[in-house]
Amino acid sequence: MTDLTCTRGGRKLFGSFELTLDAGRCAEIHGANGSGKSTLLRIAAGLFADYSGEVDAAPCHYLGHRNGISALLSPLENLKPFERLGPGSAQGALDRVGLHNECEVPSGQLSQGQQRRAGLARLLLGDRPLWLLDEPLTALDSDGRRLVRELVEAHCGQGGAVLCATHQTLGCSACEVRLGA
Amino acid sequence: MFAVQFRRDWLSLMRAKDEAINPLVFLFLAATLFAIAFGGEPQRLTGLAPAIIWVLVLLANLLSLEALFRRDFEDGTLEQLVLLAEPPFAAVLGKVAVQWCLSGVAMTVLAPMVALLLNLPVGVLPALMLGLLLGTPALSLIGAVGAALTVGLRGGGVLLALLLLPLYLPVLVFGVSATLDTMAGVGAAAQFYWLAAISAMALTLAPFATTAALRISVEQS
Amino acid sequence: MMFDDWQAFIAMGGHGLYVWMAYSAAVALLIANLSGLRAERRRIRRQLHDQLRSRAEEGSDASQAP
Amino acid sequence: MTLKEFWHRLGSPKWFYQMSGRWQSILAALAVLLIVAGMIWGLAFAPPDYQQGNSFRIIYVHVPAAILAQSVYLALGAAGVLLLVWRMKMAQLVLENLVGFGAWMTALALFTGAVWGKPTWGTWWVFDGRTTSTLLLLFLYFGLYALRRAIPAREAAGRACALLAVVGVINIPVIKYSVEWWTTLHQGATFKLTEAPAMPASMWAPLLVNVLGAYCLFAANVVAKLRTAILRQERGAAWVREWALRESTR
Amino acid sequence: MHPKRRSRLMTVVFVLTGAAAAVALMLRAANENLNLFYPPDQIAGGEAPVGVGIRAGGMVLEGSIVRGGDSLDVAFVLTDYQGADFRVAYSGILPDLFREGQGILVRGQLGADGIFQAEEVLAKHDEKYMPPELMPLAEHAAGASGRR
Repeated sequence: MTDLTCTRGGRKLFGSFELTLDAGRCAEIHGANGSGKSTLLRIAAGLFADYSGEVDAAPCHYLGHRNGISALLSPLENLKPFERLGPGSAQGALDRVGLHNECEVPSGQLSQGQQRRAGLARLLLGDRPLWLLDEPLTALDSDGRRLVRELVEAHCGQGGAVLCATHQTLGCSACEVRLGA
Repeated sequence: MFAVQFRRDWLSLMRAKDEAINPLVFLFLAATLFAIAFGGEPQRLTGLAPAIIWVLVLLANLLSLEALFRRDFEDGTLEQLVLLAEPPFAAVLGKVAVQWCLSGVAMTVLAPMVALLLNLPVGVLPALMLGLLLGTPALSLIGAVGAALTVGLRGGGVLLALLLLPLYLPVLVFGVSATLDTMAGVGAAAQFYWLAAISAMALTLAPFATTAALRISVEQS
Repeated sequence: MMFDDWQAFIAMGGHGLYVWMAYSAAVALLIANLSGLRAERRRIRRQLHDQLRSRAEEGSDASQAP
Repeated sequence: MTLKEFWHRLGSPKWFYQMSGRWQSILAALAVLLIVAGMIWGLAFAPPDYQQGNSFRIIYVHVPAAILAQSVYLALGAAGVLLLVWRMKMAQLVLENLVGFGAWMTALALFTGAVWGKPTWGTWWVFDGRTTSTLLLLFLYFGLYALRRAIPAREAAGRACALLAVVGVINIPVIKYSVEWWTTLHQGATFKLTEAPAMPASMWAPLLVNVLGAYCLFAANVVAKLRTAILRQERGAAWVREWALRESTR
Repeated sequence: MHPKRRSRLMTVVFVLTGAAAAVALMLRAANENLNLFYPPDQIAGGEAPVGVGIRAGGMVLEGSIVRGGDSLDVAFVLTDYQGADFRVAYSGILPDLFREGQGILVRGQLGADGIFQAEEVLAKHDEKYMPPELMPLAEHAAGASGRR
């Protein structure tokens, strides 16, 4: 993305923002609350269009504040539609994030952290080179945080790129982008 | 995509049955209230019954539309739908189809009972049901546009009614007059054709408008 | 002129009430509309003016710069 | 290429602002002149109707208001298309600022219609085809207004209203047709075996003047609303500051 | 790109099918005579169904109104001034605007004897405006054009 300017609510969030993310790299976006981290990710995902400048993003997975996991459906049912995207089975992805025993339970009965894990499992389905993660560590225990790190490292190792907005560091080798003064 | 979304929403519907049948309960309750309020003179109700039924169906439809996208909006599934769906209108159609099964098909099935409560002659029932079956798709489809626009807004329910009721008017007019004309012994083929035409038009245009509206709503969340 | 005198004009052949009601509503709307536009314009001009002055007080260099 | 350039310019607030100063005063003056002239003409010089007498004179405010009510909605629909497809900034300003004007015009049409209905039909209100569809038009305006108020983000509100306006415009013919067909069943007016004789010139001329005046008012409103909205929107821009400086030194 | 192209094709097919269906249905609806309204020439020509509720219309023929003494019965002839007319029988209160030469809409059934048994009589709103001094002239003009 080059020369990205976005104003929201009459307030300039960031101006002339530039970022190039090569394959195999992970970038962490840091910044104070309200500095535009989430908006930047949403722009990259194509979920927010009120900006000027150029955005050229590869096909991506977006994991926002909200997990995109319907409470009425089990994690497995939630992920089934994403199997169409490419290789990988929903069952395998859920096993990977440690939800092997919970994949048939309606998600509403799972804890916040488990729902977050289900959201992470979606990243493993379909071959999307770019991951956009918005605060992926929220609600996760130390085990979960390690899981995120492993997933990100594995993804980068396979030539994927990760753009991640967070207040904590992921703990893997990542370049740092700062938003807001 | 249509089938995938349909199956998904159908499952959700089955898991939250009690919530889903609320509009049907409303339809029944309101019709009962009318029947009781007119208690002394059921024959006066006969002439009004088609209008009452159709208005109640409209309102019940509004009730169930309000919830059409809300849950998905709140848990972030809607974002994923906007990002994933290919083509997006097929997924929207899948959602609307599930809503229609409830608001259209179920209400059509329920209509005879409501009609008998309201003292509508039995001979008119086929016309009433046919009218509902042909007209309710338009209600669901046009309604989905409004629901997509107002999802996530405070006071969305009243706003939804304000946006949709004027747009519902043609369906109401043709639906009621089809039933009335059948009751009067006049053929009502033209009205049925019109209802079907409006539904076909809504089927062609509304999913695209709904998709656009969903994008707008998702973008501001 | 279709009327013989002012009285007839006001009375409008018995329909005066209705005719004058309609016309006064239209005139009222016209006046309200145009004066509303003017007031809005004046308001924004004052706002801009104030903004400019406060900025000028902050530092005359800033407002001078293009 | 030149057409594209022109298009781009038309969408540029600065260019529009600089061009429109004169248009606005001309249009507003023309509107007042035409409307006042048309009203006096209609009130005092046009002949009364053979059946309705002088209450017929209400036509000179009723019809322009009704025509504007529909024209404004059509304009909103057109602006909606422009905004949704080409993301034209100006279209958003039109959408935001003309809803109120259209709603007031519709209300005026309904009010004068009611006032006219009392002496002619003997009732203030009839659910006749035209009155009903005008009432629905008012509801559509209310819907647009309420939707804009309900959405906090301006850009999103503009696009949502654009979508609603477009949907409304597609729906209006169907609504109008169905309502007119349905209610005239009870009123009786579906068939035209003879063509109604045209109004004599002494009657339609003032009407024409008033309709033209109303359109001028419409245009003046568009221009004026756009100008203030542009100033508000672009208040940070250099040319606005320059303008304000020039104004304040005056 | 293949799935994308396929989905685009699907969209186009979907829209075309839907639009074609809508247009076809509307054309059918237009053919169906929504109002079930029959002008005088169709009734006189025997095109209107007998014994079924229909609507018909025409102008009240001058001098054709026959009122039935004490009762509210009334009979009149509706014509299109072009040679076709039919008789109407009605029992009830006529609208205020009912008069000779007025456009009238009737709802009811056509009897086997060719007499229209009306259940409801509606007067058409008058939509012409005229200064009073022009009245006789206009009436003459209307009569002339009617006889055309």
